[in-house]
Amino acid sequence: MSSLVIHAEALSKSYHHFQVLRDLSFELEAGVCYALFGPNGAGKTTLLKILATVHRPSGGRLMIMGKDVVADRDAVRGRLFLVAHGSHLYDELNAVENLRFAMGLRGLAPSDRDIKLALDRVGVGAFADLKSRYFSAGMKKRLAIAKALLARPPLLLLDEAYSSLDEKGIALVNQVIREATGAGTAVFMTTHDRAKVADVARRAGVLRQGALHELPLTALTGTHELF
Amino acid sequence: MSSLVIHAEALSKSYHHFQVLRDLSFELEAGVCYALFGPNGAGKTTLLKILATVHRPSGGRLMIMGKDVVADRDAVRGRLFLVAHGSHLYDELNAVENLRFAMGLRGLAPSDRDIKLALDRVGVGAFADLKSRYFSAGMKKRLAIAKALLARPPLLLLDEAYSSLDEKGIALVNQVIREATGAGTAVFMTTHDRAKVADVARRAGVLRQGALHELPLTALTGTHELF
Amino acid sequence: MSRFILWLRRYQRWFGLAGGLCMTAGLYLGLVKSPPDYYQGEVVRIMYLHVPLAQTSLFAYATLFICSVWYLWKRDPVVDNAAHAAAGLGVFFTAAALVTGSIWAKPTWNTWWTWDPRLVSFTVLLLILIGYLMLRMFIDEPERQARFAAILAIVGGVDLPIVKFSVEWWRTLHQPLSISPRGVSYSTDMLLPLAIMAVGVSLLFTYMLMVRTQLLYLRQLLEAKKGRLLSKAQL
Amino acid sequence: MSFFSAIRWIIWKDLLSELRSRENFSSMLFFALAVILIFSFSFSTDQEAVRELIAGVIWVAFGFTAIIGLGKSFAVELQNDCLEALQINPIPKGAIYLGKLLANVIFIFSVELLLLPLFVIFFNLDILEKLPVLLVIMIGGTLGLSALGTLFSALTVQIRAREVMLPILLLPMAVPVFIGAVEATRGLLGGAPFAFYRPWIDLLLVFDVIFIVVSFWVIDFVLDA
Amino acid sequence: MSFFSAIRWIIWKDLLSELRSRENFSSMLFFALAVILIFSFSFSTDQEAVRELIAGVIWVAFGFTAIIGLGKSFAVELQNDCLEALQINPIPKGAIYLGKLLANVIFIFSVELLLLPLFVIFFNLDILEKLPVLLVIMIGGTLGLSALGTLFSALTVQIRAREVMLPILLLPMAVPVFIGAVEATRGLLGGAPFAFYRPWIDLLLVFDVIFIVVSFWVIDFVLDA
Ligand code: HEM
Ligand SMILES: Nc1ncnc2c1ncn2[C@@H]1O[C@H](COP(=O)(O)OP(=O)(O)OP(=O)(O)O)[C@@H](O)[C@H]1O
Ligand SMILES: Nc1ncnc2c1ncn2[C@@H]1O[C@H](COP(=O)(O)OP(=O)(O)OP(=O)(O)O)[C@@H](O)[C@H]1O
Ligand SMILES: [Mg+2]
Ligand SMILES: [Mg+2]
Repeated sequence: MSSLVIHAEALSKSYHHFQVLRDLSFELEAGVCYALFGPNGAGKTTLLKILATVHRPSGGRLMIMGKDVVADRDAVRGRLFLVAHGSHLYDELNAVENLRFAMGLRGLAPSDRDIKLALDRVGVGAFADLKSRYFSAGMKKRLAIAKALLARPPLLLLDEAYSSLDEKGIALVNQVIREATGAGTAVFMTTHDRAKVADVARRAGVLRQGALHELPLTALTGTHELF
Repeated sequence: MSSLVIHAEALSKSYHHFQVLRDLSFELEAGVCYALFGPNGAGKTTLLKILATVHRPSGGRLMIMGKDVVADRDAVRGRLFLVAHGSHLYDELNAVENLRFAMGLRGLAPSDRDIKLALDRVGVGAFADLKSRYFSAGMKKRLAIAKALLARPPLLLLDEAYSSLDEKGIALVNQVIREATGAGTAVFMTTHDRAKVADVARRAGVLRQGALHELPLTALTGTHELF
Repeated sequence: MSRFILWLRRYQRWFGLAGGLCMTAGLYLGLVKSPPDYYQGEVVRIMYLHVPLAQTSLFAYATLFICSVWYLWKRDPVVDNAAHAAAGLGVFFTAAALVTGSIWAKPTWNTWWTWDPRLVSFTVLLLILIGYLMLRMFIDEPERQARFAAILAIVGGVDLPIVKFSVEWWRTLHQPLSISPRGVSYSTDMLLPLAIMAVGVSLLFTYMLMVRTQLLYLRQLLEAKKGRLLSKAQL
Repeated sequence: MSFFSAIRWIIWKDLLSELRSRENFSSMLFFALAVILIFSFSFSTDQEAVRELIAGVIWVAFGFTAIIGLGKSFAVELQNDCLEALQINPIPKGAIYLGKLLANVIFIFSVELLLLPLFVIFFNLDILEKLPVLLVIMIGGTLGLSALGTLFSALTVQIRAREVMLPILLLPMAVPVFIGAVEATRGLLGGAPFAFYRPWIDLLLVFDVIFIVVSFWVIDFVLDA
Repeated sequence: MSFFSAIRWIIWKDLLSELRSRENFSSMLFFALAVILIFSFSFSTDQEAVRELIAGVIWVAFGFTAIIGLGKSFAVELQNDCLEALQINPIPKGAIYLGKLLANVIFIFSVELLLLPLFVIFFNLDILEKLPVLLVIMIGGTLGLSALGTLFSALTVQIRAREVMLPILLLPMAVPVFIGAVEATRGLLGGAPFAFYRPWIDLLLVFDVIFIVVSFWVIDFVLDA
């Protein structure tokens, strides 16, 4: 019980009465990477944002690290980190400043060396002083991953984890996930690419018609239709 | 010569003194799908936008369908269609209206049936009346592809063609590319996923340090590093 | 269906009936039986509309304020429907009071409009209410719409007394008003119809509030039905 | 042919979006109301002074209305990079300009029509028999503001401080329009003979033509790389 | 501890971004200039009337300056969905509010300071020995506008017609600030004894406190689902 990071019971979500998620229950343990699949418009992003406490569920109960996300938001928020579609970067700040600010608000104060290491790790070390406004799509994604590296949260949420990354970037994300789960972090991610995630996912599921169905891991290496 | 769709000579592009593309020359024939690879920040999007006449090259000469893109912009523009990162959709218009407007400006007037067919084809037929504001990432991409279907341009440009699409969506894009090239359309696309594009690409290249290197097609099915 | 809505449906007719009766009696007494004013003549009869309408506007804002606090506390969508209804009716009654006041002002003050503190604070009330409805118009998600609207109503509720008092000081500090709305003193044969009208218009407001709350509630139900149909049409 | 059909499509799209969201329209209306209110507050000491300045107040309110509407005009094209799509569409940029201009004039002028009764009530104006000339002045002023404003809207929407750069560029350039409109309105409302303020109306119309022609000519450089 | 450090980080970020782009600052400044210019144009007939209304003109200019700055305040959080990141950061939303409020007051007040000499030049004011009280009035008014404005900026940035809904919501609610500030300024500039306009300054300060407290209390509902 204590190692349960996500515990969702009968979650549901409607956007002005358009019901996207219905009575969705599942659990995620520490140190596990969960890959979520589903057709376009299935509600993957929606679910991820509920887990990230961006949206409030319309019904049901969601506990993260034993805390209720509605009653105990700030405690939950300190324990998770979201890499979303939007890169959460300020155009006018450079890479270093963006990292510093994001960490500062989380109450962390990484040293210059930590920041430099993180930037080098994600391959944008050469652009440390460039305003993030001028970053390409993939470079922004890499910067967002650098934030996750510094934040070291117990729960890491990734939306379309591999999108706009080149092959080295994808390998980097997988490496980051492996290290994180090794250190006990739970990773919950959405993706459309089962081949890439097969390396790292320890569990997988597919979201279909608002319901979550667990998949066998063999489905990731197979080629038959997931949905 | 007459079947040359793209003819670029010594193209270069700088963003305030940061040179992204250097003396890039290449040609693309009608009916061929060209897949462009390259590390994040290599300049793929930049090149695509130059081809699409969004940006003007800083130097060099670019002819599309035998017309100079600088001297003869409008003639060139009628002959190409760009599916970019941004979906080019108006939030307040529904799917049908968005298609109608985009085609109207191109001087086309597709019938209700054509529009319905295109929407069904890309799998958002059920959402024909929904404001595009409420579309998910993948649904927006699909709608952009529906526009390309209706426009039937001689040159189709796709940026990160597969991103945010589910597996059926990817198959759909490949099918669309196959049909288009079959009908003589030249397709120029960027992607990070060589496995997916291997089916349809007839040529491939990698952008590295501002220069374009042609790749053998076998590289697409292999696993060694592209860059 | 919400129990509250069922309750509204059962009792609304009595409010409507009582309001109608009071207003018929009040209008008869006020417009026909009561004497014309010594100074103003027949014009004074517009008072029987203006004063109850103005009072009911304030009543409407009070309702809106209470419902908004209640909503933020309990997050019950029906309470939000009531708040929404109160705001819509509030615009109606406030505008009506403003128009009747203006019509009254033309013969008595010889202008449609003047910079009197009461008029200013009342206009601010109208603007806040319109702003409230516009805010709702620009938010699609019902939950966010309700939440933001409630915040606006609460901040406005804190603001209104300040506006009222500040404009009050504003004028009295410099020059006293030559003609004040309070200058009209009531005689008993005016007070009775006025009181009946006041009760009648408040009851009418309550009745309209009940009906409109149900309407908004039902509209939401309908949207939900439509949404459910759409959710079936997944990709 | 395709030139005019492009104009129609732009107008259709802008009007339809607006009907859906009613954003622009109600915003302009309410903003103009607030401006009138602030004015009245700030200048309440002297009722006579306010009546003297009524033409100015009207045109300041109309000016702000126009700026709101104009700012939105191209700002909606930013969503999902629609501007990029417009730029690379094979239609003459002049058609985009004229379509946007007409849509803007329709929006702004209808809001002004709605504001008119408010001025009548707030400031005790008596304009019934002056209405035809007043409408001409209003259309002239609106067209002049929109002609320049549509161009600047297209320009500012592509730079950083867009919401504020529009008024910054527009207001100084639109000074002749404001002067013409205010003076003509002042003459009309003050009961001067037509011949007296006629030159101001002529000035307005001349500026309208000049601004539209110039903007039509330079819009290519604004909307194209 | 982390509460105050969060406030500091927000201010640091807003100030640094602003130093980089100088967008907000120069826009506010130039926009205020344009407002002053329009005023002078629209009301040029009667120099005496203008002098009477100077306190009003000052506060209309300050008010517009504030609205520009406040609108930007949360709008910058829309880039790359930064607002989403702020919302799910484990800091109290009140800290975000206070950080933004202070950053806004710093911006707006510095622009007002720069505008002051312009008023002196344009309208021949003599304010040297009145400066301390004037600054208090200015800070009081700016704080009042920003207290509400920061809240509404956070709110409107999450809805459709954001640029226009901010003034629409803010202006009516800010009526007491405007009244207090205008009356106090009028009294001060008109040479009235301090005791005479003192109540207006008190009103301003009371209003400031009330609205900061109320906003601080409701900001959670605005920035959190
Ligand atoms: C646009 C014009 C006017 C507006 C907006 C207006 C507004 C109001 C308001 C807000 C009230 C307060 C109701 C309450 O406290 O319950 C009121 C009451 C009243 N008004 Fe007016 N009014 C206007 C014009 C007039 C005129 C012209 C007269 C008469 C000369 C008048 C006479 C009264 C009277 C007698 C009351 C009841 C006062 C009391 O019971 O304390 N009003 N009005
Ligand atoms: N704000 C909103 N209002 C109304 N409907 C919405 C809203 N956001 C999303 N939806 C709808 O909810 C459904 C799920 O959207 P979501 O973004 O979660 O899908 P997704 O699984 O992430 O899809 P994709 O693979 O394309 O990213 C879609 O059908 C979409 O139309
Ligand atoms: N407007 C700009 N100003 C300055 N530099 C820019 C600008 N746009 C892009 N760049 C720089 O140009 C380079 C190429 O960017 P581009 O977006 O073309 O890359 P890309 O190959 O598409 O990368 P990705 O795979 O990440 O999408 C990047 O290093 C980026 O920092
Ligand atoms: Mg998604
Ligand atoms: Mg790219």
